[in-house]
Amino acid sequence: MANTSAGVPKSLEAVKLSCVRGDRLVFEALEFTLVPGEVLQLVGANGSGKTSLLRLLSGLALPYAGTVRWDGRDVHQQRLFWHRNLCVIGHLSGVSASLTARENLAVAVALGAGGLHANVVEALGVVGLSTCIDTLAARLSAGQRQRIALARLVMSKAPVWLLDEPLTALDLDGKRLVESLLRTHTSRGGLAVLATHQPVDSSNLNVRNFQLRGVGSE
Amino acid sequence: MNFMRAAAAILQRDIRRLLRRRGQWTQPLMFFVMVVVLFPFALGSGEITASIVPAVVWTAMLLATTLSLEEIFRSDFDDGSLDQLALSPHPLPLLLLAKAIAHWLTALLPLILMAGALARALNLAPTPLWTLLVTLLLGTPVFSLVGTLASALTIGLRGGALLLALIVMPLYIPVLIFGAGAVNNAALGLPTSGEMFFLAGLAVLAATLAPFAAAAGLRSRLS
Amino acid sequence: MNDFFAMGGYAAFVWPAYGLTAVVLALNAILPCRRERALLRQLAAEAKRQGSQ
Amino acid sequence: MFASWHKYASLMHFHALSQRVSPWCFGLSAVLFAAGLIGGLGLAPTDYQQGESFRIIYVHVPSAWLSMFAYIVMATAGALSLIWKVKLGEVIARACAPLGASFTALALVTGALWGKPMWGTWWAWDARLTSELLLLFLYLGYIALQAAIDDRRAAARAGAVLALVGVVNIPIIHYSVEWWSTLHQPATITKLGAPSIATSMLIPLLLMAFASQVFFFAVLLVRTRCEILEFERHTQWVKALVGRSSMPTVIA
Repeated sequence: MANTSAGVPKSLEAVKLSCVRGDRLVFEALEFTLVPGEVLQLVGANGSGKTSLLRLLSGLALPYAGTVRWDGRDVHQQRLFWHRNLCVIGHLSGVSASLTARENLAVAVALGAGGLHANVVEALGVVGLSTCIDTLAARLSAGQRQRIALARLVMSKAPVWLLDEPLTALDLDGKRLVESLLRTHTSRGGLAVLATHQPVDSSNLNVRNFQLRGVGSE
Repeated sequence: MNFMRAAAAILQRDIRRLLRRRGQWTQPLMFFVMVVVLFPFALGSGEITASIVPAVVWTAMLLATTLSLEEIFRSDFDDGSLDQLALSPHPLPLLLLAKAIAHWLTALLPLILMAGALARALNLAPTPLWTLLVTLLLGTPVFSLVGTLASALTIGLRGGALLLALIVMPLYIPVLIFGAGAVNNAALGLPTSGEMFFLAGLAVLAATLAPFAAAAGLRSRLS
Repeated sequence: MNDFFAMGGYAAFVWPAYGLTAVVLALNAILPCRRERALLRQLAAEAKRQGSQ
Repeated sequence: MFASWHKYASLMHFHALSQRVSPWCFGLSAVLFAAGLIGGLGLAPTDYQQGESFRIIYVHVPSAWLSMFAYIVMATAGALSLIWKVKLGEVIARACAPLGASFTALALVTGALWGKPMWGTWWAWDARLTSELLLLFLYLGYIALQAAIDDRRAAARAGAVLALVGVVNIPIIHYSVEWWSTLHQPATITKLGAPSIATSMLIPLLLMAFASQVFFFAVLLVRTRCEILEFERHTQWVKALVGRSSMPTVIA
């Protein structure tokens, strides 16, 4: 699914990326290349720039210097096309509290980020929320709201996943759910960048750790 | 055509979300009524109050709008759905136009109806009353569109409400001038077509330019 | 000479206007230059502190 | 030609260029101001209608012109930074705002000082002064937005959007205030901007206008240097520049 016609797999590259937040240099000349089937796990202390890097990769933020390339082309030159190939789980779950799980996912499908196919009920079943499809998200627990966000991964056909702390507020089988989703995603030739504090169990999962040192952090 | 579906989904979501939170869309309404009702107390029940009703109603409308602007992106920013909005492959200006329409329907339309009722209660003559309603219908879309832009620029900033008011004030003044001016002229029996055309022109200008500016503003705030 | 300062009776308006203009021009000239010097000193101190670690 | 222009768009080169040019601008504006003042206060004849109070024109008109000019520079720099991603645009736009705001305030006060002897009140809702007041609010909105956002780059881009929206609104504000003020009181003074003033009065006005313009560029260059240092504090060339300029202290 992610291979180009010429058989050369589409890869995600960060080329000499540097990021400045406020007056602080978060990281400098950061390089990596990710080929399909790989999961890049960002490891680093708080404030070492994991979320900033994910925002740069998603194209929401402009890098201070350097470029993010998908399939060899800068994502900012092809931003709408890039967003079609991208599914992002952000720091916040992106679930509005005064809508039900079904309505939240219906909006996500309509927005079309990450090429979601429309089977909402089935996706909610996979993440174990089939009993509370029509309850307001405000009445659900933080873990259940996070599972609504994970349902977007189930429905997504996008080759690239950017996951910022997907395991927050999740119980043990929630963690296993994320790992199984990553396994099916990478087996289909997808690739993912993951920022997490609890390391993902990497049995039969091609995980590569990427150390983020805070630059100049005393 | 699915970008229309995306816009429709945003419009439906915002309206549904606002209707479920009773307090939210009644706040500007209460504020509007309070401001309009205060003036007669200050002026006494003489003939003067009738002549200043257009100015009071339009000023109260402007202030109530400014109060309601921060809510446009507040909940999206808090729960993270703002990023999902910006990450959509569909054009962001169109989605923000849908948000502006949702704000107009939920926050400003009730105000217009209340303005008509209050103006009638303060015995504004029929012709200026109709002029008031028409100018409000022409002017308030500009409030919503420019308001969405200003709200996008000031997402998540401390002291946002005051900053918002400072940003929108000079942009709202032309609408206030022509809106209140038209009603005052109608009260004097003068023709008001000039002001109406100008208001309509402002509405079209805002409808075409504001969404693109709001999208650029939103992207600059998200990075 | 002093009728020059009387400004035909409008001294109370002309001279404050010119005075205020002089003040605004002076401030606009001095403040940025001073800020630049302060900035250079601050950056130098920062560079020295990072350099000496 | 384009390649060399582009060289100066890079902040480092612009910083060096600005350091060379700004002293000359200050010098030139000082000379022009002196000439303008001598002409305006000394040589220009008394106005038959307004007497000596017309001499305020030599400070009011240049600052009113600069208040508008500064906003246009800000909006164009903003457009450059938003549309063509020119970093220099962000820096110049931020440097421009306080300068423009100070000239707008100056134009308002000198306008009131000029209005008092003629209209008898400090503040008559004259169309020009009212537009100037709203222009001041546009500046204050821009500056408040810059102050509220911590990240300098995001602040510059958000400000660029606001400046572009503002510049679209300036003609709208101007015409609506024009319509509004002529509605309430007939056009009181048309002579203010009338080109028909005597040449002996006009020359000092041109001198003062040109002096203010050069002064504006000089201050803009200095302020832009400050913004460049703030924006690029993490780059090697700033560290090198800072290291060089403070060398004596390090050795001492």
